[in-house]
Amino acid sequence: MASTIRVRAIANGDTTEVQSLIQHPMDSGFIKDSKGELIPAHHIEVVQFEHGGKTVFTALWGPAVAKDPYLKFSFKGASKGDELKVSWVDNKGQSDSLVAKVQ
Amino acid sequence: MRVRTLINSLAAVAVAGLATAAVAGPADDFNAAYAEAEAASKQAVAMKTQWTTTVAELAAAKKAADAGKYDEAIALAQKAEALANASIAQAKEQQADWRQGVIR
Amino acid sequence: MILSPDAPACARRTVLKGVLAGGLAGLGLVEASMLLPAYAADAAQWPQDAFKQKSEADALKALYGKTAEVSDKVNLDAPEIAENGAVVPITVTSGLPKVTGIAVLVLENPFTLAAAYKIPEGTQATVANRLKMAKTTKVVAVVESDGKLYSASKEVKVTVGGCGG
Amino acid sequence: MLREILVLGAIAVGAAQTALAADTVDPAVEAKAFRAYFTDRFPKVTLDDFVNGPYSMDEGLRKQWKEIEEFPPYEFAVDKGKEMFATPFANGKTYGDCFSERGVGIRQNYPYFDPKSGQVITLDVALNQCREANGEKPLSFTGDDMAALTAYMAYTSRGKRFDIKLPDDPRARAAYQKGEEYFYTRRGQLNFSCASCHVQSAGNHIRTEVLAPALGIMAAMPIYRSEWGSMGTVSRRLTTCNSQVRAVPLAPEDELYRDVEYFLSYMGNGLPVSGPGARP
Repeated sequence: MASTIRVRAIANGDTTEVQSLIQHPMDSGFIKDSKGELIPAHHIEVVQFEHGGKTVFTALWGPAVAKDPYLKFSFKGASKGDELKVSWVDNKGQSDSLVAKVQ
Repeated sequence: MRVRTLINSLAAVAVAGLATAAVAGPADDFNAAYAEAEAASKQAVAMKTQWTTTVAELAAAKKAADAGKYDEAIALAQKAEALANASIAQAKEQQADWRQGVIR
Repeated sequence: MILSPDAPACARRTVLKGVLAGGLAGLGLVEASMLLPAYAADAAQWPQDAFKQKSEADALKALYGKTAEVSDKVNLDAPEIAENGAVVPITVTSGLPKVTGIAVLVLENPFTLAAAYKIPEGTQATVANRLKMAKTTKVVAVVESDGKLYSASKEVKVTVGGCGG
Repeated sequence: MLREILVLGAIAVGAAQTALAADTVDPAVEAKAFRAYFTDRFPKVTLDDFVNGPYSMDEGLRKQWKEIEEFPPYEFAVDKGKEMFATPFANGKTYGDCFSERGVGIRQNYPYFDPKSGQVITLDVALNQCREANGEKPLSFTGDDMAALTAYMAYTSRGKRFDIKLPDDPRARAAYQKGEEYFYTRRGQLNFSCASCHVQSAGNHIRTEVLAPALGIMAAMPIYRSEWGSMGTVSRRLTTCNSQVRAVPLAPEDELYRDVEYFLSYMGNGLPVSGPGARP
């Protein structure tokens, strides 16, 4: 089974640009299902990116972040071939993680 | 033009239907109105021209009748019938008129 | 790949790690995660209170304990007209020094704070994400720089469904 | 009741009564005119760009689309489709065994007219025929699995140019004409045809959405719609189009829907496959 996480980390000189997409419903808690019942809020709360033993980026998300959430940021100090660790946890305690290689 | 004439006559039928409703038993009147609406609706389905609003009004009519609100139910059934008939008129008209839009 | 079953909401902060480990061992899957059993997003840092606030001021107070001043050094890139309120691309960048945090607020949403980002040293003061907007709304980007808050805002018109596409 | 009916009456009265004889239809000539209509009306849009639908016509939308295409949300569906496509059926065969080129890079040849059944076969129908021939249950034509499979097959065909054949067979000609009639026929309480939105009003805003041009509209299928939050099949698009004008939709992959897909795909011959597409 495929991971819920897709990451592209591309080093350009000293700076690495990271883009990620996570498969997650991000239910807001305000939408009704086909039976007219509210779908309870189900969203990622925290996404962390770690490089070389250091957290390089932390996202804190509420239910207003779009379904299958996307992120883009850049950080310094990584080289091609380095490992970038990505992990998320949601409000139901579900989680996933992945190790990507910087390209 | 044809559609408007048809609709005017339908509206007249609808008003007549409401007038008789006061005299006969309300459940019977509803059943009669509903049967007519259903017949028109079935014809629209067969012609692949049914409108979603016809379906919704029919369902609402049934629901109102089940709740004992016959005046409301009859009005809804008549509305459904008028919508079904308008959709049938639309399909008949389009059998020739669709060609007007074709890009040549 | 969802590793753990639902944990009771009230207890999840403390039981999370245990559930995760149990899920992994029990199911015996996930080669990637097996390589780094100690690495997991830390749920405890989620600012629950800030995400419950219904105004810009209350959300910023809960999140940072202060108020923001408008600055032209905060750049908020948002569409004038959102193609769909379910997915609105928003980018925040800033040329301010010593940036430690970025937050995005959608004022007309039921809860104002949409997302907050922690920016450690060495990470650039820029983030792109996609947010949901309930209706036409003012969007506010807030940047924490050298202990102070600076903001920029923009109005985004939100579409309603129709026969588009 | 009166208000709604009067709306319909007014629209009907507005329509002219000219009926043209169309016994001498030449589809090749029609396709040329169809294309010219759009290229004349949108001189700034390059022909190939029409497959990008509303994004070819609106700067603001195009920018958002490009941002979304940087990491498109349909990647998950394409990956799922790829996995499904490669996974053997219970009998050991795979989808690839049912198609030429093992199913890779063939989207541009669908739909086609099948002389055996005398009907139009869309890619979605061909996939279910493949399943049934191998003892598997058919998939829902509007469901996520079918959307994922067709998304993958479109993805492997990107850039290939549509090559829809109209064989010299009266049944094929009839299918084309029925599709054309369906496309131009007004329906639903709003009294809209497919053409009302996607020919006459293409590029216009409805509220703040931009209507896609009919030229090349099939090239982006299946589409990930932000409104749906998921990938949707051609059937899902057609049935929701019908509902939006308040017409009760036909059954997915009804003969008429297949005919309209045949007609529209023929109109878009020569345009590149751009599917799977991302749309508002």
